[in-house]
Amino acid sequence: MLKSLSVAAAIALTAAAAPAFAETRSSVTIASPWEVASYDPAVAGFTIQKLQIMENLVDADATGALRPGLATKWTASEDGLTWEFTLREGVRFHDGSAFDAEAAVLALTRAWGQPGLLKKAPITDIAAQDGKVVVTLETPFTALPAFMAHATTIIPAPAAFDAEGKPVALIGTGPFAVSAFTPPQSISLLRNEAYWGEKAKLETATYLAAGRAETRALLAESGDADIVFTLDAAGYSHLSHVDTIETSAVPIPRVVALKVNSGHPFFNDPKARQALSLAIPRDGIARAITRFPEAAADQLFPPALNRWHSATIEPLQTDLEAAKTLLADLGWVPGDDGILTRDGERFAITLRTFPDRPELPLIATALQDQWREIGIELEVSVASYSEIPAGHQDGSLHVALYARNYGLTPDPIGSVLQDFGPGGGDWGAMGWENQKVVDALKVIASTSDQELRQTNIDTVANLLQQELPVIPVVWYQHTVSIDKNLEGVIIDPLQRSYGLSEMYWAKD
Amino acid sequence: MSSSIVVKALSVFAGAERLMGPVSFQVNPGGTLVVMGETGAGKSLIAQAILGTLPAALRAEGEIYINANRADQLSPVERAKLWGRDIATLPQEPWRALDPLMRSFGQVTEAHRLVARLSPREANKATQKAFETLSLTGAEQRLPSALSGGMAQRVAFAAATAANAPILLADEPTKGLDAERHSKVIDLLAEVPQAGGTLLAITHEASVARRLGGMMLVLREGTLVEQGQTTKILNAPTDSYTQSLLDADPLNWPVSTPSSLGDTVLTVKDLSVARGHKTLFQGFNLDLREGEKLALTGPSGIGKTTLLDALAGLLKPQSGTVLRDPSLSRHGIQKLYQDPPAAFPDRISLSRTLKDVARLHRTDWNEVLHHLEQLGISPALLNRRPDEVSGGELQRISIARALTVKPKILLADEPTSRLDPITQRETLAMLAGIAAKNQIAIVLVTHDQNIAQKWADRTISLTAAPESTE
Amino acid sequence: MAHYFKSVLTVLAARGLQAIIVAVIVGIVSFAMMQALPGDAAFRIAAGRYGYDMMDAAAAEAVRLELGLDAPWFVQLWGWLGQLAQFDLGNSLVYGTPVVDEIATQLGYSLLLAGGAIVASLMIALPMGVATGLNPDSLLDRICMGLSVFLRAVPAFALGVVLVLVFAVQLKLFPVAGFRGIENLILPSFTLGIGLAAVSNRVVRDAVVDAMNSDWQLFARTKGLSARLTLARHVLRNAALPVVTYVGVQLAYLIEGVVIVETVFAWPGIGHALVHAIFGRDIAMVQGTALTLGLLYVALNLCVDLACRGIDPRERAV
Amino acid sequence: MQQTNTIPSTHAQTKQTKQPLAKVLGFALVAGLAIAAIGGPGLIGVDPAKQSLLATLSPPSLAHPLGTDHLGRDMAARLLSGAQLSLSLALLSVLTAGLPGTILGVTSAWFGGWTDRILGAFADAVLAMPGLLLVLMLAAIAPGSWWTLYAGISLTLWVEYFRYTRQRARIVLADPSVEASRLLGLGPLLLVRRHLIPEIGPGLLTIAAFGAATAVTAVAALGFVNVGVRPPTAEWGVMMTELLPYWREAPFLILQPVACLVITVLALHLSVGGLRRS
Repeated sequence: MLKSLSVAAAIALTAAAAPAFAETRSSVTIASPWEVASYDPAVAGFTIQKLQIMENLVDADATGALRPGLATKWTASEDGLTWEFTLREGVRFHDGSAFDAEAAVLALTRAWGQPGLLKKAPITDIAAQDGKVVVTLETPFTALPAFMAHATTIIPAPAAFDAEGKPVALIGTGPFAVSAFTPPQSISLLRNEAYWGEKAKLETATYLAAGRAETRALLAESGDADIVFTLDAAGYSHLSHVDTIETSAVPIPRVVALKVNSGHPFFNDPKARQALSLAIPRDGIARAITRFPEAAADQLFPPALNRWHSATIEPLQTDLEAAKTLLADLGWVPGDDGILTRDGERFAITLRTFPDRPELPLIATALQDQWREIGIELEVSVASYSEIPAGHQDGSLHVALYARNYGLTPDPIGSVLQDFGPGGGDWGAMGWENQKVVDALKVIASTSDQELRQTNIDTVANLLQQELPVIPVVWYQHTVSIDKNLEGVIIDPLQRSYGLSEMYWAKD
Repeated sequence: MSSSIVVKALSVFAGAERLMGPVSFQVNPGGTLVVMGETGAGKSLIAQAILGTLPAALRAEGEIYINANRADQLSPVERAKLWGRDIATLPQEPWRALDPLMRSFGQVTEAHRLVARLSPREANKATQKAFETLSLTGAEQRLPSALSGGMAQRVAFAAATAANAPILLADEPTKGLDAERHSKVIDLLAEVPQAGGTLLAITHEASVARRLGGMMLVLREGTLVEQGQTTKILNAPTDSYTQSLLDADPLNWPVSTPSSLGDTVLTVKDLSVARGHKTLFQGFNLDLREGEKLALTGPSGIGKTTLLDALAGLLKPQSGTVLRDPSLSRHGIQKLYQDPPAAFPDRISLSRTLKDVARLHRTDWNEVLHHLEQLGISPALLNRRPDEVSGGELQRISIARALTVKPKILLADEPTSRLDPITQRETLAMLAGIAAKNQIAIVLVTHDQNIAQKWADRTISLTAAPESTE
Repeated sequence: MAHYFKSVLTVLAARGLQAIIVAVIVGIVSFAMMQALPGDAAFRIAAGRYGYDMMDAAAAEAVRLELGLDAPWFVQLWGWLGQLAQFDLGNSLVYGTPVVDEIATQLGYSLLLAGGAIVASLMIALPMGVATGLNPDSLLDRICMGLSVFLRAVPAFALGVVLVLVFAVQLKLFPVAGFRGIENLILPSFTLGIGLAAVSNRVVRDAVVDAMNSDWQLFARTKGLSARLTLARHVLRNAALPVVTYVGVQLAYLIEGVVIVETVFAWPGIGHALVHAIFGRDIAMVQGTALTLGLLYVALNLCVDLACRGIDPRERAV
Repeated sequence: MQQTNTIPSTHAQTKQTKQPLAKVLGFALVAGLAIAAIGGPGLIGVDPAKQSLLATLSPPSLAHPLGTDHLGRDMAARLLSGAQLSLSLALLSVLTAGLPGTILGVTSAWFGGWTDRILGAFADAVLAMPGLLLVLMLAAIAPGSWWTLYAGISLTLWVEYFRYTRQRARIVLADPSVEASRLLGLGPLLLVRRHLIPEIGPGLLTIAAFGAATAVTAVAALGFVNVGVRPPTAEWGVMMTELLPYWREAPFLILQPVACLVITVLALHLSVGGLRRS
């Protein structure tokens, strides 16, 4: 009690001192929905990476092409089982300690031990050798450098861990160091004057997590926040009419998708899944709910994934009559209340979704209304998203609506492999396995022959379009509002960085 | 020398209905005016009209001069400036007139400081002096809840007169006080004209008027019936109403005829009663017989009400026994209360209440109506709620209600202290009649020795338990 | 004076006893309810930790292993109680950090907000309640009554965004959200305060009406005090008593309202943390937060008791 | 005071002329709400779940007298459907909170002593228990179930009834009129009916009116933290949460469920005794 009171008093004191430097215009405030409550890269890595506090061995540009990060180059052995990462020299952590192979190995080994991406790679060992980081694999895995660019493989300083190896501080090598951290709402950043690369133009930055879209829109409109990420559709529409700010929407490799339990007797025929797909009002959803009409997802992979998105693929359509016909072919007959029945069973299913992305329950409601038209009774259960992997594991899931990010790593193969590889995945196919897809994915994961890779990618994309183990609904846009005087803002479609270090204020 | 108060053709209206007046009078410095009349006669309206504290729904007409200044045409704010400085007001119920959260010294000293505009030191000194003269020493730091009624009246007196206002209005200043304190307050009031001040006292008690002297107005239902010198009116009233008011003074009551007594219905042996941890009295013995009229008297705070509760079996005695006669049914003892409206469920019609009781005890409704008729209550009244009939009527209805359960004993706790003298007399007479007719024993608690002497067959005076102080 | 201290001690003892009862009940109830929740705790905790992009069944299994969630419930409860007896609230299951650390920072902010809300509600309710109490049944009174009903029916989040729009976006008087300084406290405090004042202004009004209808008020006037002095010296003090008591009752609702307002204004408070902890099935955090909130309520009520005792010198039983 | 005795007629008159007007208005509103709740969307024959994604957030028109929401659903139909759910479940929560609260309050005041102390301490402990915790957990135990949601809300609301009843009943039961009735042989049932109910009833109804508002805004608040939303149910509180994102584009939409709630509270309030608190 006493302690917290003194905390309150301390806040009151700092409060009086704080606003002075907010006016000097060498600072920005960023608002975004994601709260940070942990020092752990496995948990908070995304924000730490985006704020450029910590860096990866491997970096990526906006197109997803890999480029040197803390490692200057990386090579795979002939058999593809050993990778060597040569580290940048003279890099120091924010606390002044040197960045070296030992530090990198410590960080990566921990990341490998945590649930997360690295665990999905066939790694057998991570070691420091002659100042290099050497990763040994069980099977060839071409996406390893891309994995090394992932948010969970950022490199904290050894001092960021306590004696038990638990992360307890935010110390990295990036262009910004943390000056204050108030979980879960805010992180204050200070320019890293000893940064190895080009130093940031701004002196300070503040990150504010504002969970509600309404709050973020108001922050943008009032100018309290200079850049606001992830606006809701209504807020985005409104802000595009505000003079002092610019709004921008960048297509990102995230897609709202419908996971269907293909093992369920209702859905084990691809025709059933096609019928569901035909009854999705993609256009209406894209216009009315997400409000980017061009983002109706007529195939799974969004245009932002330029290698995986196909211009030639047969686009998915909306056609209720066709859907009804398909279902009738499968033996479904409309009952008295208009709901289909087959062998005495009603076509009544439950859709699981979650409220963390506010558009998901809305889309689910739209599906509910539309599917009633073709005779499917849909119960919408809005709960924790963990219900989806849980339902996948115990087989109780019918359909699930969620947002899947295929841009977690610059190369989406890791995610695609998880989703459509052998046995399907928690956030991918369920009760569905296609040997051709499995084989093609195996090739994509292990070959470095770009042409062969592309052929197999096309095969996968086409098969997914026909079989629809996961039915795409809409693609996402990364929506941002930016103060008109703020220059140098680069919106990263892969959402790896807020681009803080490049920003500066226009002189007026 | 001008008069302190001059009132010309004062009337008080509620809409178009005249509630009081017209009255005209004047009082000079050193003079006293007593306004007498029964409850509801509009006595208080005169005081309120002079002060300017009439409820918003009421309107005064006529002229009022205070120290030769026309007061009724002043703005409310200007008028309020007269309060405390030109007119002091002694409240009806001093206990309720004192701020319950402020110590008595503070309530007086703030008047010295903020009304008389003394410096804090002078105010303290003046307050100290007032406490000494009023023999309130020791009560300075007490809260109103810790003051006795008489002390509260004196504290209120000290506060009201702090700014030495030459005029004192006292509205029923003796209400609820026992005989001893009663006379002390009257002494205090009588000093005002002696010191050159002006006193306007409102009372329904002829004895109070007699002691204060001066001039007098008698009001009946808002109309002036008599005006003149107090002693003259009291000695030779010209109006029959004044006469009946005087007759209603218990002092002038005829002594009642002794009752014919039946069997013993209640035996009390060596009873002592406590409130909290404080023993109120002890060694109380009583042998109550059918048809007996017993009066219990004693100073306030002695525990008369508590004793009744013990007799009624509502309270466990500290020691001793209360033995009911076996013939007494469970509901054989009934009570009458001091404040009749408080004794009825107030949101229910009277007939509902009476019918509940009649149904419970299988009493024929006609019998109830018969009792009511005897008590002079029209059955039409029963459709009203308790707050829609007068206190006298309600007390009679409560007698009828008690009779419905055919009690053998009626415990009456100051049943007429809130009633005006004429009603009091009637009500007690009816009670006596009923006791005689139905062979009911009545225990009447009263603080008025006269009532006890004139009305009861015998009187028991309670005295405090020896160890208790205060 | 001595019996004043005695009565303070009585209050302290009573509230102290209440604190112990509350601690035990809150701990057991929150534990029992967490146990009763459907679904697999490991999945929920993993979800809370890793977010929907990174959470999967494998992560859930890792969490299960790490936290020993397979232990029978009585072992877990016993462990928690044992730790509690040593004033150790354990570590957050989701974040791994000590619960005490999490709560310590957030509680400070929540207390600030709660305090600000009470001040704001009094700033609104007192003038409004006194004005209507002095003019009961007037037009003003009726308007305020209608306004109270309206403000009672508007959800806090809607009120919050409207306040932000007017005072932060249009008038630029206060910041929209965040917690940089005292200026950040104003809007969230008023958002909460208006909701509280919607009811408490009527309590103030009724208390003032009662006080104004009292005999002692009239006597204070007729003994010569001006209306203003009577109000200041007698009426307000007497009217304060039911109001302060009511503030005590409101505290319980306040603690809940805090959650919404914290979310709208991106304020790092304990209510927000509680909601997240429940969603993330973070039993240690839920218990710790619930315990803190419960004890906070007791502590604040203790303040109310003492305030009442300060206002009212009469000796009263608790 | 003395003057109230002298002018009973005037006093009663001023009150009685004002009271019925407010009461009539109150009863009329209550009746209207009851019709809306019983008839539901059937009154206007429009399906409250029918969407039109190409006509969202439209202003009032002939086809949609109150406009359409963010999914192009008819607002009038949704408000009527919401009236059904909100009012019946507000009633439920008022009953489930009010009955035990009142009964325990009377018990506490009636018996006094240890019963009173234990119940008082229990109520205090419940108040100290964050109500939000109870509600959220109950909502989590049976996700999507309205009944648990409202049961949870009433679990936190009963204390208010308890406190009020206990305090008032204590005063009423100490009244000489109760003692008189007891001496006259009235049993507990009659005492409650003749003394307690008439005395504390109006106050309880006022609490209930505000309690109904609390229940609905609590549902809104829970929706705000993403609890208890199961589309396409129309409920006023849920509608408030759902329409919040569109508050700039279509402020008239979010105001509609708020207005419905205001009318409900005012209606109950007016019908139990005008604008006066008992």
